[in-house]
Amino acid sequence: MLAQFLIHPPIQLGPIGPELVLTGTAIVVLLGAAFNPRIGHSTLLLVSLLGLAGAALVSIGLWDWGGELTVLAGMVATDRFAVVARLILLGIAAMGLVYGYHYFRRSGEARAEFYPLVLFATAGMTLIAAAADLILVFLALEILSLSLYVLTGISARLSSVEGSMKYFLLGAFSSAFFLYGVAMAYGATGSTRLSAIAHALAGQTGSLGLALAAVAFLGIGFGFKVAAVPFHMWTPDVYQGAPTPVTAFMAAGTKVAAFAALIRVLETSFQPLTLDWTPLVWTIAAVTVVAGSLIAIAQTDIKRMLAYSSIAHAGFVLIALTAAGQDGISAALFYLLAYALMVLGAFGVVMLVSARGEGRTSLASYAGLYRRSRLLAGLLTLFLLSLAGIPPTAGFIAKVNVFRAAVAAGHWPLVLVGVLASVVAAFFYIRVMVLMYMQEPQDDAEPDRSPWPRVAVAVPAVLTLLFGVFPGIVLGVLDKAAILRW
Amino acid sequence: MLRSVWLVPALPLAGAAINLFAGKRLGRWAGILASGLMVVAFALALGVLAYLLRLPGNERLVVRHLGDWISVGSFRVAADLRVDPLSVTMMLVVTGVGAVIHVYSIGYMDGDPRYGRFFSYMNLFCFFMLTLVLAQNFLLLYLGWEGVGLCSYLLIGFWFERPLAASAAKKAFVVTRIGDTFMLVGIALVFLRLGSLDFSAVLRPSIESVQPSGVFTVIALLLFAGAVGKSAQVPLHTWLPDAMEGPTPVSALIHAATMVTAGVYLVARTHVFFEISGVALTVVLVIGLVTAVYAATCALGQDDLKRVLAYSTISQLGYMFFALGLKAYAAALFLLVTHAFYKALLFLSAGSVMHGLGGETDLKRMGALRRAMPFTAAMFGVGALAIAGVPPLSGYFAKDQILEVANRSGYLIAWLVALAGAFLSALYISRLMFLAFFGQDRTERAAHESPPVMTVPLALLAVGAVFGGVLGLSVTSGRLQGFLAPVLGELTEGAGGLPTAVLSVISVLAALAGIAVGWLVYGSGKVDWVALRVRFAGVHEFLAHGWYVDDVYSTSLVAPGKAGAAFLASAVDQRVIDGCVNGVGQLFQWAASRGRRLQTGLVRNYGLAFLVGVVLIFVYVGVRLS
Amino acid sequence: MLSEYLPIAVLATLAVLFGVASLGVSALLRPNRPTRAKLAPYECGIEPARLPAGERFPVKFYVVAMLFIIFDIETIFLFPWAVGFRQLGLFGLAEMAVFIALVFVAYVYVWKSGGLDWREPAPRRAAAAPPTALEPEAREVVRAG
Amino acid sequence: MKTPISYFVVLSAVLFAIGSVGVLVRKNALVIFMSVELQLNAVNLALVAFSRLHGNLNGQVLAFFSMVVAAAEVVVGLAIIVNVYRRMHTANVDDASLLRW
Repeated sequence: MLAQFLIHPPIQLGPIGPELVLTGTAIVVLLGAAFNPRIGHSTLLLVSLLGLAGAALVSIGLWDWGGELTVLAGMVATDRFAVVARLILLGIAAMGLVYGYHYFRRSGEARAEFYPLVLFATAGMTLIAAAADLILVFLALEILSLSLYVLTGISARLSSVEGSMKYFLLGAFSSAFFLYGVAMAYGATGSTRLSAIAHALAGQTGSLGLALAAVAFLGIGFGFKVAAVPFHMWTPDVYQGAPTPVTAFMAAGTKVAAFAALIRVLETSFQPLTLDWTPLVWTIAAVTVVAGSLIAIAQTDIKRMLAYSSIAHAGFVLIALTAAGQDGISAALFYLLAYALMVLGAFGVVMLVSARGEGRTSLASYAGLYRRSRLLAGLLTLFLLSLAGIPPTAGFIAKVNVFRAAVAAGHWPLVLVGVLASVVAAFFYIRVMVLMYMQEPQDDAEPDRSPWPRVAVAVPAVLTLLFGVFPGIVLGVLDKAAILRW
Repeated sequence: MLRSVWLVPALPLAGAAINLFAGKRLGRWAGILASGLMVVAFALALGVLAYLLRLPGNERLVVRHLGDWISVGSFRVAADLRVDPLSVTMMLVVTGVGAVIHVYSIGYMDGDPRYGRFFSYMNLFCFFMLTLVLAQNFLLLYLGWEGVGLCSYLLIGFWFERPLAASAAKKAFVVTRIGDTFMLVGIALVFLRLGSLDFSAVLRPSIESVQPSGVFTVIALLLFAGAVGKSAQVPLHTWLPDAMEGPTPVSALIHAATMVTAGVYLVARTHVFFEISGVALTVVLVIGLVTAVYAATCALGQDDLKRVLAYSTISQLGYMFFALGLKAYAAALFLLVTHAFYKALLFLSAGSVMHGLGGETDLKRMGALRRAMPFTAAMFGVGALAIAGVPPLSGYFAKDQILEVANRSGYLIAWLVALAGAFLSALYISRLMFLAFFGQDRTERAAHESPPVMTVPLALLAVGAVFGGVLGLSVTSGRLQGFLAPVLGELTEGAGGLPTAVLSVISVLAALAGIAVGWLVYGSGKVDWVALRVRFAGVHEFLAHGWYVDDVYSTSLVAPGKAGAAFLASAVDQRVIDGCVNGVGQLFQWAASRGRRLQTGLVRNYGLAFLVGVVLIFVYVGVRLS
Repeated sequence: MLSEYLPIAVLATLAVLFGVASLGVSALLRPNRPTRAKLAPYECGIEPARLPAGERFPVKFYVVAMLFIIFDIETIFLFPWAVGFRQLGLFGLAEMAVFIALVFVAYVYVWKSGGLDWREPAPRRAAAAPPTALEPEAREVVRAG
Repeated sequence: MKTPISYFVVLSAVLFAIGSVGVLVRKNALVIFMSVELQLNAVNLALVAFSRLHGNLNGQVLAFFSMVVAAAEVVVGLAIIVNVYRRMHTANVDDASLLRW
C-alpha cells in the first residue's frame, strides 16, 4: 500500500510556473532586504514588479497549453480559467505594491517585509485559482491568509493591530471549518481530487450525507473568505483597520481568488449535487446583497462603507453562481474583474485623500472634495457610479450580465432582490457625490498631490470606462476562459 | 451620407471631452466651440434627412452597424444606430433647437466661473439624447436614458452653491430614477419574453402571436412608468417645477424641448406593445389628459415666471400623451416638434427678461417691460400666441389636430376636457404675458434689452414657432404625418364627429376666450387683479398649492403602514414626495442603524454569528437529507 | 444504506447540541457552594483577560518558542520520507533537499533580521520602523506564565 | 476487534464542537486560539479515520499538511497576540473593540 502510494508522478512544473516565479522573487526580495537593511525600497518595488511581470508572462504562455488537463498527480489544473484568474490577480498585486510603496513612504512606516508578504499572498491567490485538489486549495488558502494576517497588522496603529487579531482569530476559526469540509469530502468519496470527487458523486458511490456536509463546510470556509453574510462580520473591522493599500489589495485579491476557487469546486466536484447547493447559494446571495447594501447606509467612515459595499458585491457574484455553466461563470468573471477595478480605484482615492496615514477617512472629510482636487473627486465619482452600476461604467455591464445569467437560469425573484438592493445602494453612493460636489469643505486639509500615485489610480479609472463602453474587448476572452476542463 | 451618421452624436461628445479638460484654458472659446459643433451636427442631420427623403417611403429605415457592444453567450447587443423618419425627426429637434440654445448660452452664461464646464455638460447631454433617439435596441436606449438623467442632475445642480438647486437636483435624480427602475425591469422582461432587445426584431405587429397580450400590457406599463418619470407626468411630475432652479438655457433645452419629451418618443417608438394591449393605451390617455388639465390649473396660480412655464410644459406633455393614447402618434410628434420651438422661445425670452432684471423671476415685481425690452416682449408674445393656439401659428395646428382626433375618436368627455384645457392654457399664458409686459411698472430696477447673441436665437426660434405649422397642415395629409407614417402607421379616421371646420372654429374660440379673459383681468386695468386675488384668496391659494391635495395626503401619509397609499398620494405633491423619499430613506436609515449595531466589535459575537450561520446551513442539510 | 446516514446524522445533531447540553447538564448536576476562589473563572490557571502574574520573562522566550515550533514541525515530513526512502530514491532526495533549502531560507531570514541574537536589540532598518511581532525588541518584556 | 469508523467520526465531531464552543465562551485570545487548534486536531482524527476507511493514504498526508499549517498558524497567531498584548496590555478580546459599528 505504501509502495503503490509512493510511485511518484511525472513532474511538469510548467503549469505552476507563475507561482514558482512569484515565490522565487519573494525569497530574493526577503533575503535581499535581510542581508542589506539599507537597500532602497524603490529597488524592492522594482524587483517585485518584475517578478509579477514575469509571472504574468508565464501564465500567458499557459493560455494555449496542449498537455494534460491536470498535472502533478492531478493537483494543478491547466485550463484557461486559471490563466485569466491569475492575470487579474497579478494586476491587483501590482496595484497593491505601488500603493503600498507610496503609502508607507509617506506614513514613515516603510517595512521591507511588505513586498515579500504581498508576493507570497499573491502566490497563494494564483495557486488557489489553479488548484485542482482540495489539499492544494487548503494550502493555498492558508498561504494567502497567513500573509494577509501579518499585512493587516503591519502598521503600528492600534486599529491595525486589533484588526489583525480579529482577522486572525476568525480566519483560523473558519479555516478549521474549511479543513473539516475537506475531510468530509474525502470521507464521502475517498479522494481529495476534484475530478475524482465528481466522478464518485456522479456514480452515486459516495455517501450523500457526508458529501452534503462537505459542501456545507467548504461553503462556510469560502463564505468567510468572500465575506458572505453571516460570515462577513470581520470584513468592516479588518478593512477599516488595515493600512489602506493592504485593504485595497486584500479586498480585490481575496475576493477574486476565493471566488475562483469556489467556482471551480462547485462547478466540478459538486456539480452532481447542483440541485442541492443551488438553494443554499441562492439564499446566501439574497441575504448578503440586502444586508450589505442596507447596513452601508448607516456608515460614517468611507472605508467601512466600502467594506459593506464589497459585501454586497460578493452577493452579486453569488447571484451569478446560481446560474450554473459557462454563462454564469463568464458573468462572474467579468463581475470580479469590474469589481477589482473599482475597489482598487476607490481605495486608491481614499489613500490619496487621507494624505498621510489614515488621517481623514470619515465621510465628513469628503465634503467639498471637488473644490480641493477636481481630479480625485472626478475619479471617485466614476468609481462610485461603477459601484452603483450606472452606465457607462464596467459596473453597469457587470450587473446586467449577472442579472441576465440568473434570469436565464430562471432565478427571477433573486434578480428582483438584486435590482432593488442596487437601487438602495445608489442612495449612499450618491450621498458621497453630493458631499463632494455640493457642500463646503469643512477643513482645509490638502489631499496628496504627488503625481505618480494619481497616475496609478487613473489606470483602473480608464479601464472601468473602457470596459463599460466596449465590454466586447474582454467578454470574448472571458467566454473562452469560462470553460473548466478537468 | 449615412456612413457619417455616427458623427452626429460623436461631435457633441468630442466637445464635451474638450471642454471638460481644457474648458478653463479655452475661456470664451468654450461656448463658441460647443455651439459650432452643434451647428455642424445639425447640418449633418439635415443631410441625413435629405438622404432619407430620396428613398421611397416604405424603405426609409437604415440601420448603421457600429460593431458589437456586448456579446456574451446567447446575449448579443450591437451598437447600432437606427435611422428612420421618427429618429431623424427627433434628431433634428435635438440638434436644431440644441444649437440655437447653445448660441444663446454664450451670452447668458457669460462671466460664469464654470463657463467651460457648463458647455461641457450641455454637449454631453446632447450626446446622450442623440444616443437615446438613434438607438436600435433597448439597452443602448437605456444608456442614453440614464445619461440624460445624469446630465440633467448635473445641470440642475449647476449652481450648487444654492441649497435649493442642490436639493432640486437630488430630487429630480431620485424621482426619475423611480421610473427608470420600473423601465429597466420592463426591458429585462422584453428580453426574457420576446428573446431580443433589438427594435427590428421586437417592434413588429407580428410579435403579438409570441406571447399572451397580458405580457405586453405589463411590459408596456413598465416602460410607460419610465416615460412618466422622465416626462414629468402625474404622479411623478413634481420634480420639474423645482428643476427650474437650473440655469434658464438648461430649462429650455432639457426641461422643455428635449429630455422631457424622451418619454413621448419612447411610447411612440414602442407603440406596437401599447396597441397589442389596449389597456396600456387607455392608461396613457387618462394620465395624459389628467396631467394636461391639472398642470394648466396649477400654472394659473404660480407667481414665478419660470414655474408658470414649467407647469405649462407639464400640461403640454400631457397633451402629447393624450394624443398617443388616441393612437394619433404623428399628431403627438407634431405637437412635440412645434412645442420644442415655442416653449424654448418662451423660456429663452424669460431668460432674457431675467437677464435684464438681474435674475428677477417674480411676476409681482415686473410689468410694463414692453417699453424696456420691446424685442424680447415681441418674441415672448409670439411664443404666447403660439402656445395659446391662435392661427396661423404652429401651436394652433398641433393642438387643433389633437382636439379634432379626440372629437372623432368618440371620447366626447375627453374632447370637452381637453378643450377646457386649451382654454386654460390660453388663459394662463395671457396672464403671464400681461403681468410681465403690460400694466403698470412694478420693477425695482431699470430693465435693459439683452445683447444680440441672445436676441438673434430668439428670432430664429420665433420663425420656427410661427411657421412650424406648415409641417403638418392637416391630421391625415400633413407633411410630417406623411413622413412619419411608415414608422407610426396611418391614422385611422374615427367615424362621425363634427366636421373639421366647425372643430377648428370651436378650438380657436376657446383660445380667444382664454386670451380675452386674461386681458380683461390682468391687461385691461379695469379689474384690480391684486384686489381680486385678495378677495378670492382661497381660490388662488388652492391653485398655487396644487389643489391642496398636498395637505390632504401629507396628513394621510403620517398614518403608518400606508406606505403604498402614501406613495401614490405623495406623488401628487412635491413636499410629500420629498417626505416620502426621505421617509423611505429614514426607514432604511433605521434598519441600517439596527443592522449596524450587530457589529459590536467583539470577536466572540462575530464568532457567534458565524456559528449561527453554520447551524442554519446544517438545518438545511438535514432537511435536504430527510 | 441507513448506516451511511448515521455519521452525518449523529454529527449534525451533536455539533449543534453538544455545547448547550454539556453546559446545561453540568449546571444542573453540580453542587453550588461558591467561594471567591471558585467564582474566579478557570482558564488553565491563567486569569481571564490577563496574562498571568508572576516573574517577568523577556519576550525573547516567546520568539524562540515560535521558532522552535516551526522548525520542529517541519521535520514532520522527514518521517514519511524516511519510511519510503528506498522507493522514492533520487527523486525523493532531491525533493527533500529543496524542502530543507526552503526551510533554511526562513532560518536565514530570522537570523539576519535579528530574531536570534539574545542581548542586543535587532539591527534597525533604514526607516526607523516601530516594532511589530515579526521583529520584537529584546528590551520589551512581557508577563508570562 | 475492529472499531467501526463511525465512532472516530463521532468523536472528532464532539471534539470539533468543543472547540467551537470554546471559541465562543473564552475571553483570552490565547485560549480562543487553543480551541481553534483543538478543532484542527479533531479534523486530523477524522482524516486518519477516513484514510483507514478508504484504505488509501491521502487522508494521512492531508493530516500531515494540516499539522504543519497549524504550526504556522500558531507562530503567526502568537506573534500577533503578543503584539496586541504589547500595545494594549491585555489579551482579552473583549477589550479590543476599537473598531466597530
